[in-house]
Amino acid sequence: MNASSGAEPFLERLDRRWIFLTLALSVIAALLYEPVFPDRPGELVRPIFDRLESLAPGTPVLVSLDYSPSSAPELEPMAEALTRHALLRGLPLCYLSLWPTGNNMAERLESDLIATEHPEAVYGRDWVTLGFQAGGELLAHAMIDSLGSRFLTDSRGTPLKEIPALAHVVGLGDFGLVVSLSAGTPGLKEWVLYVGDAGGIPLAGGCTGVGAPQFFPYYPRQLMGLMAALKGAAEYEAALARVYPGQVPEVMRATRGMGPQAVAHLVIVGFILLGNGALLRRRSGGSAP
Amino acid sequence: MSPGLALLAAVTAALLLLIGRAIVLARRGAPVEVRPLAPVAAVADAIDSAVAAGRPVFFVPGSRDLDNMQTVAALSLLEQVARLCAEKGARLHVPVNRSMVMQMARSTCRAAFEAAGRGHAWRDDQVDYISDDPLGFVARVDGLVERERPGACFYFGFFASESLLLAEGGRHVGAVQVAGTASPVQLPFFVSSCDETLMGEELFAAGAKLSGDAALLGSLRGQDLGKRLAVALIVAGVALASLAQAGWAPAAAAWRVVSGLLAEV
Amino acid sequence: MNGWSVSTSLEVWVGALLTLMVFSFLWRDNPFYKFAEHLFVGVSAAYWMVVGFWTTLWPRVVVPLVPGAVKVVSPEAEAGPFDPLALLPALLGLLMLCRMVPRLSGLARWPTAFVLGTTAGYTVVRYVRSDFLNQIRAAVGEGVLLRTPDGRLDTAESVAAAATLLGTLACLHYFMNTRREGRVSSPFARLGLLVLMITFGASFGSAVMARISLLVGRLQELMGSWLGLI
Amino acid sequence: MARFQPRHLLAAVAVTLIVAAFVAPPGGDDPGGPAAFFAFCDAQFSSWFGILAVFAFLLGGVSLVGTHLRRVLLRERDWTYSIVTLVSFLGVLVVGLAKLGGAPGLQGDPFAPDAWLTKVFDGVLSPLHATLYSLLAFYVASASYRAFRARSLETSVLLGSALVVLVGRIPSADRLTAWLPADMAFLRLEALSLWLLKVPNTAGQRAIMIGVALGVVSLAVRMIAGVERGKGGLE
Repeated sequence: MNASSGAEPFLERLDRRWIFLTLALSVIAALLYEPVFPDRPGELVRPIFDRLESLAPGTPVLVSLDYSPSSAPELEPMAEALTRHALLRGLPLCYLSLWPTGNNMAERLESDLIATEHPEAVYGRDWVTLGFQAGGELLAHAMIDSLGSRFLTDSRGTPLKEIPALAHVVGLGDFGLVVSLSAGTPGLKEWVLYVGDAGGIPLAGGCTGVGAPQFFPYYPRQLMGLMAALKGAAEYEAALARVYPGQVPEVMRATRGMGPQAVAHLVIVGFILLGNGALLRRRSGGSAP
Repeated sequence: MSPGLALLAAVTAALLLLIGRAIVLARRGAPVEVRPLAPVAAVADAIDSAVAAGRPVFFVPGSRDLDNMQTVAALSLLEQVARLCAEKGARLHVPVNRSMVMQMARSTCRAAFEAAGRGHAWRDDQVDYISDDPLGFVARVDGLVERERPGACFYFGFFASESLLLAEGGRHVGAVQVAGTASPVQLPFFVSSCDETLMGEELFAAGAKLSGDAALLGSLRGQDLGKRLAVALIVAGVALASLAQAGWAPAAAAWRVVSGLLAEV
Repeated sequence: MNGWSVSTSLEVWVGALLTLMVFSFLWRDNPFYKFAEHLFVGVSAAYWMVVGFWTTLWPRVVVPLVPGAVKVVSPEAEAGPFDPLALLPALLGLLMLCRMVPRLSGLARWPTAFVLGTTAGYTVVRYVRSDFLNQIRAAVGEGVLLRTPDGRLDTAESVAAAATLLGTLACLHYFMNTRREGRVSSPFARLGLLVLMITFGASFGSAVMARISLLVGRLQELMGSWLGLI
Repeated sequence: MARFQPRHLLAAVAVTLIVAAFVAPPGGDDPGGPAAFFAFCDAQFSSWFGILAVFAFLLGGVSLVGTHLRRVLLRERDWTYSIVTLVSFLGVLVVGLAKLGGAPGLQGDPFAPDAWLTKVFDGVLSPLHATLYSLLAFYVASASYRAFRARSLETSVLLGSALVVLVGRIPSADRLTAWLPADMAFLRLEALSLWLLKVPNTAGQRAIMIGVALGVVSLAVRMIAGVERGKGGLE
């Protein structure tokens, strides 16, 4: 299968440096002028947003922060969007993680977002951090029946019984929704196989762009929703901005990050169409431009 | 031994026997008619065009060590490429990024050149160790490619994001490029930048097809028998699961056992 | 876009200059790139050798064979027991170094054989489990007659499951190495190749975003911490 | 029996590890008797590989220094840059092995925050790593410009699926196909992009992985049986 040789006149033999220059300048311009591309929640993201909208206030939501700083650029905006939505709807948040780095990912959410945007939120009532515990998929599976079996206390040493946010929670089934933001293993795949399938518990996920293709087959039977890469986060932010204008930051992190991405994708798609346009013109007997 | 492990042992044994038996039969003369593979034919043509243009041949055996089977497959291919280079008088350059790969590549190439009667034309430093760092390695190879302007570039073995960095470098100097890797994530980049690409399993079959060795061709038939086994298991499994879904009780019971077993592997 | 406030940190300047040197290769090969390239090779080769020495050779060969050596790194530590087991890998290692002595270079074949043996031995079962059996289990899934939780036939998902199954079988057919005499490549195999082309196009497209974010990160470093433009 | 050759050692080690995966599976309780030998091999051999790789560094280092030293002494092309490699290689080797900058003498962690080696990594290696990676953004653009051409059915399908996914990644691009009537909703950009990544992409990946597993087993059998070529390293 021969994908790319064959002599073709001008536009096809375009010096690749024009492509490099165009891409560099467009991304630089996007970083300087920060264009905002309005987005709309897609088929995979809307179910997660609708689910949180439909939960009765006081129903706790579990967010598993299964990522490290190197994947934070793609996954942290998702955690921030879910946190904002839960706090606005009065749904107690419960952070835990299958990764050791999960603890400081939770701390970043507490200091960078909850403390600044929702100072009224009270630890223990509006959110609780259980933190990291080893065990990966075995830990997740064990929590189906009893959260307390593995987490005797929260990350600050308070016994679970004394935490109002988890007052009605025995096992994972008592959460309105379980979401795993996953950069690898153990992560969303283990949550699907060991919790979603086994426990019949409503499960949603967030993943990096590279990891996304492996999770699409799970939708919608084993995964009720999926935020894939920065675009998934931007779509959730778009839904938040539309339903809660004024109560959330005007331009949130993923939406701002999508500026250069959108510009770069437009440039690449543009050049692909240009190359094929030249090919069609040559094939239809027209002289090369 | 748990049932899941027993199933795994049975399937492993079945595959080892299928392939072993196919090798024995082929060595005893059973004919093996092989489907032609475009990238395999392209290897010899690429070396010819490099020799005609008086330009060197580059061979990169992946970016991982001897603990990766794709690296071992790449070194099998290196023996064939070295043999062709010796016969055609091509200047072979093999940049590597692991010391053990360097050592094995040197002895493999020297053996191939000596077998082709041109042992004197081989110098060990044609295989040069650059750095264990995959990106430091790629930065160096891209520089070498840009300056030595090889006529043919071969990238076989395991590659992470080095695939596109190498393939675009070689494309820029107009080299004929043949690649081969087993990682589904990197194949799109090789397919888009190289003239021919060995996809997944083909990396493990190309060495056999290039050598034409009876035993190796036998192993290809063994691989095909393995695929027929996979197809049979899939079709049977889907049939059983679908019957169970359609509500046929005995199928449902059997499917529960089978899916429970599969889950334990 | 605020004004310029150029960084004064040496580390930021070194990083920015090295970044520009590598980017210059996109224009063409030049002395700046050659410098960055040769620096990269020297520093990275030495760095990984140091990592190998202090994380593998020292704790797993030197200390077990010379227990007192542990005091060199942490004076207050207790000297552990002498562990003869460490002699085996050390011996294989020395045999490998015989490659440098022409007369003894034949001995280096033994450690190479050992390494190839471990690679074959460890890989077979791992691939049969995760890439053969688990992928067959995924291909079977729950069959092709899928039901919604309330028992109705889920046509959309059933069609998707059937199409995925057909695609997998077609691709497997395409990968057949041998064929019976005279049979020209079948249309089913051609379908398999088309499915593979869709696979590569889709995964190429979905990987672009990750590559762009690498460039965005680099430009933010240059325009932000170095030049203070953003 | 013929003299014990290296390829017999290869076969013995490989078969031992394959059997060990079943006789002494990792995580199982500590087996007694013969299984203990297999458990020992399974645990130890992979760590021995790591040790051999470090021994081999000496061979790589000698080759690296030799190549660049020869280039300097013979004034070959770009010999001045080889000085940069030699100086930086030997410099970092000394800084790292002697743990300069950290605790006195050879004490402490070679990768401690204040060690010079860490400064070398943060100051030189990580910007070079990040920049090499970022070249991929440019090469993805030039590769897609040249390769995604409707020349044959195969490349047209490659082009089509790449374009659908790429355009699908542009925010609110689904407005382009929102006009499609409801019963043709599956042709809408977002649905098509999801379908491509869910059905054919999954089918292709599964077939590739099953095939690779068979290729790996086949290569292992050829190595164990001693018929595999490329074992020049064992001649």
